[in-house]
Amino acid sequence: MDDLITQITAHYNYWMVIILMMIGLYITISRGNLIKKIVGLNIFQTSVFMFYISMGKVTGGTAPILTGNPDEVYSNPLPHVLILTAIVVGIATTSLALALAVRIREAYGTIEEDELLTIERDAEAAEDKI
Amino acid sequence: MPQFIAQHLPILQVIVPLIAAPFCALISVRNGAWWLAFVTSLVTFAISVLLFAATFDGEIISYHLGGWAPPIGIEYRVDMLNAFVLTIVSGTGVLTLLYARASVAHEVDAKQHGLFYTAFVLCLTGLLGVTITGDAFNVFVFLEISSLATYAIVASGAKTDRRALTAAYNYLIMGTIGATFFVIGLGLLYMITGTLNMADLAQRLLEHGDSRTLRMGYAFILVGLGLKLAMFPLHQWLPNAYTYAPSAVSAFLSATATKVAIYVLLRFLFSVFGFSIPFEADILFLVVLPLALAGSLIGAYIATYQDNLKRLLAYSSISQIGAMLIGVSMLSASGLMAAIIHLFNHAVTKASLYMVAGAYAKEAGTVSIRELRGVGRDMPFTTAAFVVGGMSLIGIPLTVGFISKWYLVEAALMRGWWPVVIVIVVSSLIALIYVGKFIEAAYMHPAPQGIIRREAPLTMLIPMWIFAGLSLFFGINSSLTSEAAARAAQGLVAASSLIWQ
Amino acid sequence: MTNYITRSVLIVLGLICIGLAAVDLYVARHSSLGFDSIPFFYCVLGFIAYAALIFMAKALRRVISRPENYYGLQAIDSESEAKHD
Amino acid sequence: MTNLVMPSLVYFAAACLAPLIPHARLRAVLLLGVPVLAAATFFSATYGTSHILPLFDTHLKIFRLDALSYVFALVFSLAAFLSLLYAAHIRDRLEQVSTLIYAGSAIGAVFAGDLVTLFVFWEGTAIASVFLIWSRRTEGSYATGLRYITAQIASGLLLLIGIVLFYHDTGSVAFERMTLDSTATWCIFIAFGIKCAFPLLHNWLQDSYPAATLTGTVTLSAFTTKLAVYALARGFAGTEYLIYIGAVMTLFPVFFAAIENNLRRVLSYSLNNQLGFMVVGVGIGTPLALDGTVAHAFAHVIYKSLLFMSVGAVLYRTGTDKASELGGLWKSMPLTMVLCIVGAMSISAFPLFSGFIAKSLIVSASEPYLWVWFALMIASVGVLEHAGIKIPFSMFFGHRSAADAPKVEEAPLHMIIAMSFAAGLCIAIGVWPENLYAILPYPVDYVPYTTAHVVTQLQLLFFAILAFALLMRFGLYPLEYRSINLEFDWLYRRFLPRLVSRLAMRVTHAWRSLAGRTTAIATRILSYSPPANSASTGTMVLWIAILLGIVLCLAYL
Repeated sequence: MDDLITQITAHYNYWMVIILMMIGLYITISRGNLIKKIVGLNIFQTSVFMFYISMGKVTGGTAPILTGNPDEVYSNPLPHVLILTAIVVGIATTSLALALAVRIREAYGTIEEDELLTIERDAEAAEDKI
Repeated sequence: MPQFIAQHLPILQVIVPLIAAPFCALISVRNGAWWLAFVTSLVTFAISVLLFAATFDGEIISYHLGGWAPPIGIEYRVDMLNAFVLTIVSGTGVLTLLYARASVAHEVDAKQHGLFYTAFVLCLTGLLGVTITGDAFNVFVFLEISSLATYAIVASGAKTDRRALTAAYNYLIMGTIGATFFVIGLGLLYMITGTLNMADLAQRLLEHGDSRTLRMGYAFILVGLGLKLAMFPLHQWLPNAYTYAPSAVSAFLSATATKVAIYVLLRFLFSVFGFSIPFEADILFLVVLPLALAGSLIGAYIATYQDNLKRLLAYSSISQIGAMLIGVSMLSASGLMAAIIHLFNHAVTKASLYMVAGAYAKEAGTVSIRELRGVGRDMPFTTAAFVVGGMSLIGIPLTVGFISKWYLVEAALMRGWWPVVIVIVVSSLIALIYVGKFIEAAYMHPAPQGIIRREAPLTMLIPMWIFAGLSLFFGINSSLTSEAAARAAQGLVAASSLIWQ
Repeated sequence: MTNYITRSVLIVLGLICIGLAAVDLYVARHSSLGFDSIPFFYCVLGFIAYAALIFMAKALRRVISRPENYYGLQAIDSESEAKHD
Repeated sequence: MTNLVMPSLVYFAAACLAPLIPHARLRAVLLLGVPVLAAATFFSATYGTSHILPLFDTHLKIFRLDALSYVFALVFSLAAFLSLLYAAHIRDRLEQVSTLIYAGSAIGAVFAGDLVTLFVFWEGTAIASVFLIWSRRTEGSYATGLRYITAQIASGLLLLIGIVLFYHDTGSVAFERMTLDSTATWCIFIAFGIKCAFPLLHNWLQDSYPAATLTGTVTLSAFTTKLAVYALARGFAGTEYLIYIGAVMTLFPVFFAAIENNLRRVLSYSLNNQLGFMVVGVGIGTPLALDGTVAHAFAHVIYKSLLFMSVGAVLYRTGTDKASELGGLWKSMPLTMVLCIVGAMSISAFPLFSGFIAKSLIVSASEPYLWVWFALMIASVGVLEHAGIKIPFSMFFGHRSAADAPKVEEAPLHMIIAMSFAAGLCIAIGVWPENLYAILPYPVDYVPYTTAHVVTQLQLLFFAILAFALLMRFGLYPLEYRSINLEFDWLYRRFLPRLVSRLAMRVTHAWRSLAGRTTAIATRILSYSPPANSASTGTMVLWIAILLGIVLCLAYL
């Protein structure tokens, strides 16, 4: 039992990441509103950012700035830097997705996926009948 | 050629289109954006041809970004395989841009042309970057550059059909999840190796041996890339995206985007993971092979039901991607060679076919097969190009499709996989049905009343027929492509730690 | 008139056959088969084979004959002849 | 030899250019030049192989001219010329183009030095020829054309599979003599067999040839099956199975032909029977037998065209090709009658006609196989019955007197010319056989005109005619009435579809009574169309999650 608890607590950051990731994916799957889907996607991506950042953390390490002390323990800066790039990508994705949502709203008058699907399937059925 | 340029070819391959892209949006001269994009693509094509020539004899070019040596700095690494893919991507870029001028003018609003070509060139940049880089995280960044640009250019088809918007949205959600999976996989690999340089990764993974983290990383990367390359059943974003995107975009993407994703998959499977641990090959055999077989049959089967020509071609693409994955999952030098040569052959064929569809969209105003009845008489050259491409999809001799099918069947026979051979043959037969369906409509039926259709303009016909001609030329004389594919396959084989029969 | 022609054709034919049968006696055959040198072998063969063939075909027709529209629109048999221009 | 233009290319170029000529009559006249021009490219060329292309690890030999391919290409050129001349009144560009592509492909296939090239032209003949059927433009011809092309594509597919396997086994795609010792060669053999209308694989022939346009049938009769004979002669000469297959092929069609009402179908059965002679010749495989096969194919293409042309001419004038509707036309179409009888006498192998000097070679070669020789003898009588007597008799005399027959004009001039040309060739070959013998693949020292041979042949034929006359006289000869005859194709045209639909009904019925509640689901499954329409994002993401789960589980195992 103790083992299990240690297992869970020692890797609590990964559990957080997994929970966040599942929440994000679940929202993307279950919500019909396009904006909510984008939010879900954001949560999903955030979990990955957390994953990278916590991965680079070294217990007791400080920020990776040269202090002159040779015994100083640093956190690994590379994952942090990488995730900066990923965040930029994430922002770009979100903004593009939001822009698309706006355009969809303009073109269809709705951003509810079930309504969009009804409209599109009607259009397909009409094409099939011509 | 000045020594300086020769030394920096690998970075120029990416940097030239990257710098040119924003200027496309800024130029206000009429057609200026197109000209700039076209010239840029010409330059990138020239560079990739030079790289292809430099690596053809087996040399590997390693370029250190900013002078930082790998594994610390980012490395651009060009060998036979990615020089081959680079040439496909940039060559397709040149021809689709040539084609795009007339086609895009018809399908996209004039005031959006600047942004459209910006996104197009960015997409080209991303695809070239993915292919050329030797750094795993760099792959992700370029993958996202190309994907984001792709979503935008797919959505620009909204002028013809608003469904382009929802298609782009779906593509975005799916693509982002795929890319994020890929990043998760990279993170897991980084956790156990502490490096992101591919060559270094491979080395350290080999030393590291088996672990759960590695297995998870493998699974995430496989699924993430499977999504990007539209592996069945992760293909659902593809049909709508290719159907409603502007035709030039469909032609470009079908020839490049999924192909580059397959290249990345090959690179990771063979060069990075290298099959040093049995589970890697097992998963390929247990998951990818059945899915590839199912994809090649179901994709073709669904295609036979389509009335929209572009959607028909999209499902046919899913079927052909299945064929490539069959070649990959054979895990033999000959299977790999079949996959690589099919990658090229399918790019050429599909590009010409989408160009045909685009010509119909422009001149006949429809891509519905039913409404295109009798089009063979009104647009003889365009429809003839379709016949050539269609024959190649079926795999009739003297077309590149036959060469691919031949190597694929040969590779399957070498492994003694009879059921696979049957699946390949059956999916070709189904291709016969859907290609035949269109050809019958185009030639055997009279045109609907009161419709005027003229032959497509030369700027569309020329690139279309260059692709169609290539699919005939390399179908008759396949020595160059098969040699390149064989060498690329040998390179991958040598990099992996599988014991080859 | 017709009867006359028919009869004369039959007579001529009969004469030819008698002539050919007569020649048979004077022609030496040396084929590798051997048994065909039996007198009138080919005459008998031709006559019997023909008659047998006709009777067997007639019997066959009893079994397999069907109306022209048997296969419906899937066949050309019941179509009125298309115009040939 | 080195810089030879490929004859098939001449046809293809003409097929591309011909539709551009606006004036129909001019077009028809110019088309006549195509076979002549194409034949001129190889007529006096020296034997050899050229147009070699690299493919995979081997080479394609696109053009191989030797004694065997020379004869077949020559007779195909002749047939193409005759068909185009006979079809000079046709305005339909589609039919003209497909005739050219068809003939060009057949000639290309004959010159193919490797199996891949052979396959390309093989499929070319299949695809081009179906348009000759569809050109009739009726519902029935459309359905028939589909059945025809299915058989042809099946043949092509088997050939392709065979080639791939053959390459896999031997590393070569050269088209040389093969032995039936592997799946590969069996596939190729059956592919040839379908085109050659082997027994039980033959139905496409009798089904489709009467369905083509009247000019199309003439063209069809010349190429496809003779190409198959050529391929067998090249690839499988001396294969013993072929002797027995051929013997069956000569025999069974004669019974069906005797009671068939549609005269073009009678000729199709006759074609099948004649192919049997050639297949026997290939199977025996001695130089004499092979020479016989080639000579017979050569003579056959001409007289069978002539017969189809004469039936076509009658069809053109009267609008029907059914024996029950015809008769007594000798007065209104005397020239056609004479020419038809020349064809009939040729196919029945009367001395001084081409059939005699060709068939004799095969019959003599078959003497070591007693029963086969006997079968060929009976089949010869059968040929006389359906092609020699029934065809001219039912059209020009038959149950109707000249007075009752509809008053129609003589066949058009170009048809008469085409038929006369063919008839002239039949007689010329029959009278001067040495010219044909000179171009056969092996040296011939065979003398067809010996007293014994002429006499026995005449005895056989005249006593058969006597039997006919007596049967006629006593009213025992079967009169034709409007009907069709069931054939082996009943199995797949009637029995199997019915069986399947019955089974499907049974299954559905059982299913429904078994579980009333699942009926709704069953109907939904049955009416399921592939999910081609837009899927929701949620579904797509769910698939990713599922697949990831599977891969993760597998990775952990």
